[in-house]
Parts: sequence; C-alpha cells; structure tokens
Amino acid sequence: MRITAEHVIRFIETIAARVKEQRAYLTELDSAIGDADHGINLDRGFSAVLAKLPTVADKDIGTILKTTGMTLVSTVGGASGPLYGTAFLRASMALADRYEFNEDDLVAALEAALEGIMMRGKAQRGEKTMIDTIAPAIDALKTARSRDVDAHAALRESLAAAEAGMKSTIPMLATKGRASYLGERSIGHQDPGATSAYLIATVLVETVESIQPEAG
Amino acid sequence: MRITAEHVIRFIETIAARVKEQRAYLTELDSAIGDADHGINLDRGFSAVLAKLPTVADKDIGTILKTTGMTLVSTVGGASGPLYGTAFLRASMALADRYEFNEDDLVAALEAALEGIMMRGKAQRGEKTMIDTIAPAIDALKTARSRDVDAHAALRESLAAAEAGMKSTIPMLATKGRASYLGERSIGHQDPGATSAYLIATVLVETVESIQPEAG
Amino acid sequence: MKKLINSPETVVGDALLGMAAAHPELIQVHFDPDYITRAGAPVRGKVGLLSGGGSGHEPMHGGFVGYGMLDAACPGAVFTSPVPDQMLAATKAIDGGAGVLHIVKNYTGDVMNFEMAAELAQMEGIEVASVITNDDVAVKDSLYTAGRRGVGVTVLLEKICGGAAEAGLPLAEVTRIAQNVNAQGRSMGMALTSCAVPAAGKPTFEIGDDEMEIGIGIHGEPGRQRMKLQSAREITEMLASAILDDLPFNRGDQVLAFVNGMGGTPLIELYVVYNDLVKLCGDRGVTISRNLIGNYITSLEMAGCSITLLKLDDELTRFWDAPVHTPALRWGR
Amino acid sequence: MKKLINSPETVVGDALLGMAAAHPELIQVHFDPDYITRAGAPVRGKVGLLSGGGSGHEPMHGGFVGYGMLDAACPGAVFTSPVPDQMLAATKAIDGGAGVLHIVKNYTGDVMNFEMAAELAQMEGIEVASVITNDDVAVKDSLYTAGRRGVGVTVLLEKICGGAAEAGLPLAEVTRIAQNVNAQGRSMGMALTSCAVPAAGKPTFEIGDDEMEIGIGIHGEPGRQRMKLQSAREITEMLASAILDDLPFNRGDQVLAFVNGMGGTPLIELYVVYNDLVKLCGDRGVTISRNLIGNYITSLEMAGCSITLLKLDDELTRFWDAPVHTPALRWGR
Ligand SMILES: Nc1ncnc2c1ncn2[C@@H]1O[C@H](COP(=O)(O)OP(=O)(O)O)[C@@H](O)[C@H]1O
Ligand SMILES: Nc1ncnc2c1ncn2[C@@H]1O[C@H](COP(=O)(O)OP(=O)(O)O)[C@@H](O)[C@H]1O
Ligand SMILES: [Mg+2]
Ligand SMILES: [Mg+2]
Ligand SMILES: [Mg+2]
Ligand SMILES: [Mg+2]
Repeated sequence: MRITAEHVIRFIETIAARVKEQRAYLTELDSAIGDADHGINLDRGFSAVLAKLPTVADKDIGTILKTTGMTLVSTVGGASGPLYGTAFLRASMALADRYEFNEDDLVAALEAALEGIMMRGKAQRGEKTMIDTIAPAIDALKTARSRDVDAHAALRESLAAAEAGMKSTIPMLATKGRASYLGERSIGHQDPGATSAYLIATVLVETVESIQPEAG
Repeated sequence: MRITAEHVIRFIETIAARVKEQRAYLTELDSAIGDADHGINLDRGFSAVLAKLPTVADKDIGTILKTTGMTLVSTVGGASGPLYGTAFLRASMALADRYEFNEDDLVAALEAALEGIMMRGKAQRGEKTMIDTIAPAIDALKTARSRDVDAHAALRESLAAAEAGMKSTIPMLATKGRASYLGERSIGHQDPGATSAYLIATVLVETVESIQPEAG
Repeated sequence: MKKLINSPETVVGDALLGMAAAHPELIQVHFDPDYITRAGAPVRGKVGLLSGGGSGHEPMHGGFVGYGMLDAACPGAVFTSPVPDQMLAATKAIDGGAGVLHIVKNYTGDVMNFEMAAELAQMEGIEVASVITNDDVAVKDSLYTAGRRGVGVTVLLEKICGGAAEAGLPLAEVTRIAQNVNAQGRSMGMALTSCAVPAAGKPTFEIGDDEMEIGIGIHGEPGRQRMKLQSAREITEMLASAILDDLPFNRGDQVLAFVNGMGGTPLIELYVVYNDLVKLCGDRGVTISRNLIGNYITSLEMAGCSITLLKLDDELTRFWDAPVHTPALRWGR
Repeated sequence: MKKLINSPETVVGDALLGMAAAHPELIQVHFDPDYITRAGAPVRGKVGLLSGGGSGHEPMHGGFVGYGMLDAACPGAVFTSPVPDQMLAATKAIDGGAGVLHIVKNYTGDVMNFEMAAELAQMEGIEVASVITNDDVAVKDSLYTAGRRGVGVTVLLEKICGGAAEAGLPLAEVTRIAQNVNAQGRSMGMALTSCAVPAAGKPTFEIGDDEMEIGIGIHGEPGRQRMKLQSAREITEMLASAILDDLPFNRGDQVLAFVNGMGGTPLIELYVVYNDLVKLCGDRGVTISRNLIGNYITSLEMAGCSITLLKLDDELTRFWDAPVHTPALRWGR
C-alpha cells in the first residue's frame, strides 16, 4: 500500500470535518468530567489547520504533518493542544522528507506519535486519557500485522481495539488531566480525549481503506 | 360608642397579626410593580410595635398611637414607614391625653392621619397609592354619618368604599412611589400600599364591631 | 433562591460584621441604629458626607466610607430605605462643625426618611444640606410624578464630593458641586436575570431564557420594557443613546464613563460593554477621559449592567482624581 | 445562557479591546498572539513576571498587570490554556535582562503549554524560571496524578512576587518567594450555580434549586461532592476546616484571608462568609492580619465562593503591603 501526501492531506481535512461535526458531542463529554471545551478546542485547531493546508499542499508528508502539529500547538491550547500537536510533530519526524510511505512506516509514525503524547503528558495507559484509545489501537495493528493479515483487515482490527479502548475509559478513575480533580466522580463517563482519538482513528482507517489497492 | 385604650391596643395587635399573615401576599403584590418588600417591611415594623406595646399598655391613647407611629418610623423604612408612621403620629395628636373617644373623634383622627400621609408623600388621590384606599373610606364614613346611620353600618359602608378604592388602583397609572418607574406597565396591578391600607381598615372595623354596644 | 447567607433576617447584620472585621483601619460599624462611620469621625472642620439606602447594592454605600469619600453610610434592610434614627445618629457622629451633606437617591422612601432625619438633625443644631440624585433616564421625568431614580451617578457624586470635602470646601460649595454632578450625569440599566430579595425567598420577576429587561432600577423592580435578548453592542447602543440624547452630550464633551455590573455579571462582560461604549461615544465625538468599570452599585445577584456618563469639567476631574481610600474604591494612597 | 457579549467567538477579543481602551496608562494589549504587557515593558534590570491561563477568570490575570504585580498576562480562549506562541512573545516582551518567572496554575494544559514556551524562550537565550501553584485542597494530592489545582493562591502569589520583583530581587529570590507563597497557601471553593462556556452555549453542569457543589475548581468542572444547600456558616466551616487542617494552620499563625467570589455572587454575601471565617479562624487561634474580599479569580458567571488562607511571615507581609497599581488591584499609589 502506498500512502501519498495527497492521502495525508485528505486524512487531515476529513479529521477537521469530523471534529466540526462532533464538536458539540465532544464538548458535552467534556462537560461531564472536564470544562466543556474539548470539541471547541479541537474545532478551533483543525479549522486553523485547514486554513494552513493549501500552503503545504505540494510539500512532503513530513512538512504537512509538521505544519499540522505546529498549528495545533499554536491554536488549540488546553491539554489536547500540546498533546495532539506533539503527536503530529513526532509523526512528522518519522516521515520527514517523504512523499509516500507504507504500512511499516505508518506503524512507526503512530508509535512516535504515541511516545510524544506520553512524554508530553507524563501519562500511562489506564489513566483515562486519549492514550487508552491510541495505545491498544497500535498494539492491535502490530499484532494483526505479525499475523500477516492484509492491511485493511489489520486496520479494522486496530479500529475495533481503539473503540474498545475508548469505551474502557468509562469505568476508569481518572488520574491525569482535568478529570482527575473529580476523583471517584470521574467514574462512569467516557473520556473526551479518548473519544476524539477514536474519531481520528476512524478517519485514518477510512482514508487508508479508500486507497485503491492497485499498488497493494 | 366608647372606644377605649384597650380597644386601640387590640386594634394594633390585630393589625400586627394580620400583616404577618398577609406578609407574603403584600410582598407578592410589591414584586409586580415595586421591589418585593412591602409585606416584609410592615411585618418588621408591626412586630416591633407589638414588642413595644406592653410598655404603654396603661397609658393614654395618644401615647399608644404615638409610640406606634414612632416605632413604625424607626423600624419600617422604605416609603410605607414614614407614611404609616406619620399617620399614627397625626392620629396620636388628635387623640392626645385621651383614654377613650367616640365616632366623631375617630373621624377626626382618621382625617388627621390621611392629611399626614398626603403631606409626607406629596401625593393626591388617583396616583395609585394607599391614599386611594384611605381617602374614599373616610369620605364614605362621613357621608354615612351625615345620613345618621348607626356607627357599625357607617363603618361597613366605609369599608366597602375602602375595598372599592383599593381595587380602583388596578387600572391606574402610578405617578408616585416606586411603581411610577414602571410607567404604563404599572397598569393592571393592585397597589400593595392600597392593599395594606384596606387590611388595616378591615381590622379597624372588626375592632369597633366587637365593642359591646352597651354604651352606644 | 440560593445565597451564601445564614438567614434572611441576619444577612445585613452579618455582612456589616464582616465589613467591620475586614476594614477596621478604614471604618467603624455601629449597631442599633445601624450605620458605618469613617474611622476617626468626625473630622474637625470638614464637611461630613452621609449617604444611605437599602442594602443589597454593595459596595454602595458602606464600601465608600473612608478617606476622600463618605464619612458615613446608613444601610437599610435589603432594598428598603433606612430609617431616620440611623441618619440622625450618623449625622451627629460625623458633624465636624462644618455641617453635613445628605446624599439621597430619589426614591420616595429614601427621600421621606432622609427628610425626617434632616429635620431632626437641624432641630439639634446641625447644619444639614441635601442633594437628591435622579439620573436614571429610563424613567420619564415630570413635576407631577416621583421623578427619576437615583442610580449610578450617586457613586460618582460620592467620590467627587468626597474629594471636595477633603479639600476643605465649605458645605455650600460641596452642595453646589453635588448638584452639578447630578445635573451633568445620566444613567440607564438593564437586566438579564432578576434578583431575589432574601426575605421574599424567590426572584422578584420571572424572565425567559431569551429575554431581557431594559430600563431596570437597582431594586429588582421591573424595567420599562421586556424584549428579546440582543448583543452587547445593541444593548450598549440602546442604553448609551438614551443617555447621550438626554443631557444631551455633545461633540467635544469630555466624559467619565462608568460601566457598572448589577452583581451577577462577570467583569469580562463589562469590558465587552465598555469596548462597545468607547466606539459609540467615539462616533458621537464624545471623549471618554476617565472610566470606572466594575460592580459598584448592584442589585443583589442580578445579572445585567448599567451605564453612566458624567460630563466632566476641570473641577469635577480634579476631585475625581483626588486620593480616595475606602474598602471599595482606592487610589492615590 | 444569557450573556452581555457579541458572540462566543469574539468575547475574549472584545474584552481585551475594552481593557486596552480603559487602561492605556497601565497596560498594553497585543493581538495575534494575544498578550497583555505592562505599559513601558520591559523594565530594565527587573525580573519579569508572566502568568496566563484560560479566559473567564477576570480580573485574573490581565487585571493584575501593572506596577508591582505582573509584567504580562496571556489570555487563552475561555477556560482553555493559552498556547506557547503567546507565552513566548510575552516572555520576550518583558525580559529586562533579569530573567522571567512563569507563574503557572497546575492544570495539565497550562503546565504543558508553559513548558513548551519556556523551552522555546530558553532556546532564545532568556532565563526562565517557573512556579506551579497547586493550592486546592479539594483535590487529593499524589505523585501519581495530575495533583492539585492552582486557584486562589495564584492571585496572592502574583501580588507578593510583584512586590519582590519591584524591589529589585533577582530571579532566584523571586522564585524562592513564589515557592514559599505556594507552600504556605491553601484554598477551596464551592458553587451554587454552574457557569456556561460561551461557545458551549449552556451550563456546564445541571444543579438543583436546593443543591450546591463543594470542591469545585474555576472552570465549571464539577466539584468533589454535590450536597444540599447549607448556610454560609456551614459552608465556610466546611471550606475553612479543610484548608486549616491541610497545611496545617496552627494556633498563633498570622494569615492573609482571601474570600473570593466566583463571578455571580454579590459582595454582600462575600462579607457574610468573611464574617463567619473570622469567627472560625478565631476559634482556632489563627489571626487574620490581612484580607482580600471580592471577585478576583472567577469562573464566568458562576455563583459561589472560594476561600484561600496564606500563612504570613514578615517577608510575605511586606511584599503584600507594597504598592501596586493594576486595573484590578491598587494601593499605595
Ligand atoms: N496528561 C495527559 N496525558 C494524555 N492525555 C491527557 C492528559 N491530560 C489530559 N489528557 C486528554 O485531554 C483531554 C482534554 O482535552 P481538552 O478538554 O481539550 O483540554 P483541557 O483539559 O485543558 O480543557 C482529556 O479528555 C484527556 O483525554
Ligand atoms: N408618595 C406616596 N404617597 C402615598 N403613598 C405612597 C407614596 N409612595 C409610595 N406609597 C405607598 O407605599 C407603598 C410601597 O411601600 P413599601 O413597599 O413598603 O416601600 P418602598 O416602595 O420604599 O419599597 C406603595 O404601594 C404605595 O401605596
Ligand atoms: Mg477541556
Ligand atoms: Mg416596596
Ligand atoms: Mg423598598
Ligand atoms: Mg480547557
């Protein structure tokens, strides 16, 4: 599978559209255990990214992702800004100067992104954050690939793991981020960041699935 | 008819009880076109009067009424404090040093009270105030007495006029007091002061009616 | 009705005790009758300034007692004029031999109670002058009615006359300046929500989630008009135009602009209103040379704001700028 | 949700414009990236103080920029940490050669964004130190969690460190004092009503007419506990005991008591709370030697209050008393 700069741009554009669509839902989730701004934050950030994309449309994937990450850092604020910003920046380093990449590169980029998030947020799995969506998704992707299933099937397994991870945050006690202030009261609510991470995972899988398997 | 100091005390005590009972209603009326305190104000004042009454229980009627008036002035505040306070003070002057009085004295005392209210408030009939209850009531009392009906019947005619007067404030445009700030919006609401004045008139009539007509 | 109080009966007294505990170097609180005096009152030879009114408008008036502003304040029950006993006691306590100015907001109750107190004080040989503020353009003015309410201008007048009295001006002069401030100032207010009188236990008026009241006073009394909620810009325009047209304020005028919160509106919104006011005044060629933005004359927890404009001359500006040190207003020392 | 704004998108910008128009002699407002600097910044040779955080807490932080307090403030979107670009630009603008102290409230977003900004500033050769406030005893402290929130102590720290920086103390000393203030201060808050984030368009949480939230933060985040409304005395007792027991504050301690309104609670209620607080501290032998009462660190239009106690020593008292001249806090000049 060949993932090109064009696909990456479509991926980011679709995230922006999906975030706008789900803005109220994400904010609603953040009302329950946070400060009612997660959807607003991401929408502000990805709208800014959307406006920036044309300036890098003909650039390499690293530059596209770096611009995305920097724009998120500069416009989102809050916790999710530095976290998603760092994720895109780390992915951009993994794909620097590239105009296309394959499944292996994808895994490496996702791992770099997750590492960036964990470093920036000083958090682990099980703390009721976006990590609880992303980490199991990457694990599932790697496991599937080690079983040699095709890329699309692997991604679908990964997405199922992402969904399960997102839902796993419901019974969790938050120990990081704003939800941690709630203590026991954080239990029973799905984490907004885990939800936006699942949203992005969905878009990633959709984008890859839309790629013609000609070069497969 | 002989109205004694004891009757006057019972009159004032009953006002206090009635005002406490109607406190929420009077305040409710004041919410519509005022500042939601008329019942609270009068209850505060008459409760204070009630506490003071024992100290003048054996005094002349003038002293009882003066103490009532001064206590109202010192505890009610707002518009109704000086107005009702002045009314009782004026009545006290009309009945100075007396231990009992008759119907003629009653009329004179009521007229003095009304004059005091009009002087203090610089208001006339038709401005949507307590005057619209009191003035017609006194007029009716005087008219009935000029027709030579008995005291109780005259008082009942007077009370009917008081009630009509109170209700006449509903369609009026307020030009005095706090309700005047509402302009046209004051129309359609019964004036709280006109209502408390009617309450007091009711108590007055009840008190007089309870007097054994032996000395009639 | 949710409030941080112990009971409707004790709220005024508890708050007075809190003020006394918080500001012993500035004020002294007296009870029964209740009044607040400036620490060290009376100031010999200085005109004494007394104001008062119902409670529920904090920091007005008690928060304005101190150097360069009021010598005393008489707090009534919530939204209820204080009684003459309070004003009489306060007047006596602050008379430093130069007479006392009563600053009265034009409400029937306040006017009558202050009138009675002034008569009593004069009978006791104290020279008393009175000024009645009536700056609220939401109310139609007329000789035959109770006239306009006193609102925002009262705060500015207390500060400016405080400066004048501190400078040693005699009673007649301080009174003249007070009348001038009142003559040159106009206000109008609006509400997004009602307040609730503690003893009444529920909101004074009901209002829809998309409605506002224009032309309200400071006692939860309904305004002149109920309308659909509009933007800060439109609201500011409505209030400011009525004010500007009334005096009228003219091209070239210098003004003090006072954007006041009613108690439940946060500062961020008052700055939004101020920003719109600056533009509006600019369009009319009116220059804002001084400003005051915050909760100074409130109506319990009501959400909303009022705007006051005061035309400034050199004298008013000088006394506005003069040092003041009270619990709620402080500068220059 | 009724607010005096023009749109959720413009509320922060409009308020900043209003602040710029109102206080040109004190502050300068910069846009894109948004930050506020003290007029005349940088002050040569003085340590620069920078704070920032989401908007909606006014007057914090922008209202504290000026002589004797902050050199700059970075306002984020409502309740959202500002971004590193803002902190970097502000840090550069106020560095007078003596380095810059970042005052950060302990929220994941604030901490991360300030961290990124500090890294960038240091790369540009500016000496940057950071202090993270975490005074909210409603949150259990632990090495394994995000820890306690920074709330009321932040205001006191900004004032005290402002005094220290103005006195010429070097960055290391100002940082030491900042850490000391944070170490000696504790806070807790409660809410009667929720606030509504403008862009969200509705209250962050629903709450019954007879309920309150104890242990809330300043972002409309729910508290630790929902309970039936109680009296001011009981509420004050609940907050104050948690605070007093935590440090702990001991018999003989001198403290600064800060009763803060959340934005929708009127001053009269804050004085009622202060009165109850004085009694409670008295019972414990803790002396309140300084106080601050008013809306200083708010949560939009939320009704409620927070209490902060700060143990004072001579140094902290001296820098608290030092002159300050900002839009929201002013004394001594
Ligand atoms: N330390 C952390 N590590 C990873 N993710 C985190 C951390 N803290 C918060 N998050 C994520 O960020 C989300 C909240 O983002 P957002 O609402 O935009 O920021 P804020 O909490 O500053 O308002 C949470 O739902 C959580 O998934
Ligand atoms: N100038 C006046 N003359 C006569 N009665 C008046 C006048 N002004 C007000 N009132 C009466 O006082 C009543 C209001 O009393 P109250 O609510 O206790 O005082 P306030 O208006 O100061 O809150 C009005 O309903 C009206 O009947
Ligand atoms: Mg959030
Ligand atoms: Mg009334
Ligand atoms: Mg009243
Ligand atoms: Mg946030």
